Amino acid sequence: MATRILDQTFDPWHAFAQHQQSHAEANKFGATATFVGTMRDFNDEDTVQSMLLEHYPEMTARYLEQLEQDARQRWDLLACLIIHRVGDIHPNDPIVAIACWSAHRRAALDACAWLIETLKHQAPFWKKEMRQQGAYWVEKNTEG
Amino acid sequence: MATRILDQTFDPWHAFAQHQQSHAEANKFGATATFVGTMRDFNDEDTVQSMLLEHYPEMTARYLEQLEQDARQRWDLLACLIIHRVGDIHPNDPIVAIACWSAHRRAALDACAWLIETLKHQAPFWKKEMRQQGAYWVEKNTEG
Amino acid sequence: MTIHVKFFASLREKMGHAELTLSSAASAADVWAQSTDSATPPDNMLVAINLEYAQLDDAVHEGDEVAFFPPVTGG
Amino acid sequence: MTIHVKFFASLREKMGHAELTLSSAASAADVWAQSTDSATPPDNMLVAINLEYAQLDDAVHEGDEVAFFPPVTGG
Repeated sequence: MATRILDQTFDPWHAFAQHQQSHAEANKFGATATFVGTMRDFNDEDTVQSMLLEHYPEMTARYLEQLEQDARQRWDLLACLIIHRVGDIHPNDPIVAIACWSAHRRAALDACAWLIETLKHQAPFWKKEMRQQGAYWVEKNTEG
Repeated sequence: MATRILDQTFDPWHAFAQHQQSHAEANKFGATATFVGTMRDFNDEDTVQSMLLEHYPEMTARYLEQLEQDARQRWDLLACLIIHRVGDIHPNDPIVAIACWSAHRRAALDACAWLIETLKHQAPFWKKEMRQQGAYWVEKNTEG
Repeated sequence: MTIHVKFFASLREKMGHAELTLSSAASAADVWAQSTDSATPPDNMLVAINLEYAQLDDAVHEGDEVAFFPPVTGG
Repeated sequence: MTIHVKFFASLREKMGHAELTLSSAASAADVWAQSTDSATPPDNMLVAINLEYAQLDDAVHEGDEVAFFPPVTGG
């Protein structure tokens, strides 16, 4: 399983390149789709200085693996990578990075879009934003 | 406009990272969606040794710019990058790389999927595959 | 019988602690009631039993881990 | 009057040349007919006039660039 929960910032492009080299069967994959979610410095028109990402370690790890398994069952993927940050996060830091490798484009694109959508609604992560007006638990997902 | 036609191989992950640094308004983009199309060493169950990608330079350049403009009109993108190879291409070489940066995930994901689909059906590029059984002009797009 | 109870995020802060242990409970609702002095659970509260999403009226058994948390907001 | 004609990919190979010039033509169909000794155009052939997709019966004018090519297969 290629799922990682990191408490340090990371470079998603480097992670994709590395994973592709070591895991995607060379010469077999024709399509790669990726999604990176990055922390912005504003939300609801308020400035966000930093964010604390809490998780439920055992359940979260299990959920990310479950997501990868489900995606691989629904689509013909040659490789899949899911990385999610926890802990202290600052504007411009990547929060989540997902990549799907497949022979043809539809599988990679659809699996990647499904993974980020499903992760957002199911994986046990919670964001606490440190805003100008004080700390604020986000309790609703943006609809895209 | 951030569209490039290259006659040399390139590293899509490096290109995305670089473009993001210099073009995506830092702290404003929350989502990045990318697609990379890579040359495989087989097609129609025949081995493909290499490929020649022909284009119509003036029309192709104009078309890629048009695609970017159309995507920016349909979706709220903060940055967009389209790179396409021409010339001699070998298995494992990236052929096309597309990246879309936006505040929210839906715009980046939808624009990226639309761009690769529309590019495949409209941009003037032609693939000639050097197969074991001889040179072969691809005249049909795969349906994904 | 031992039931392990966990709270996360805003619920953890509201409770003032992340974990506690109960010596007996019939359902997740019962776990909640015992843990909170029968407070009304928030409308959008989520429940997990042994790391799987569950319902408040699901039964709990010896050694189970029962978690309560607000809607998830990762990604 | 000068019309610039271009062929790409398999059509270029079939024609044996990438470009030619005509001194007059009324439509893209006329350009095709003059360039190919009135060969039947392939069913799936695409036409561009001045770098924009066009139809065979579209008119052409002095200085226009008319291109013929097979279905595109980039990406």
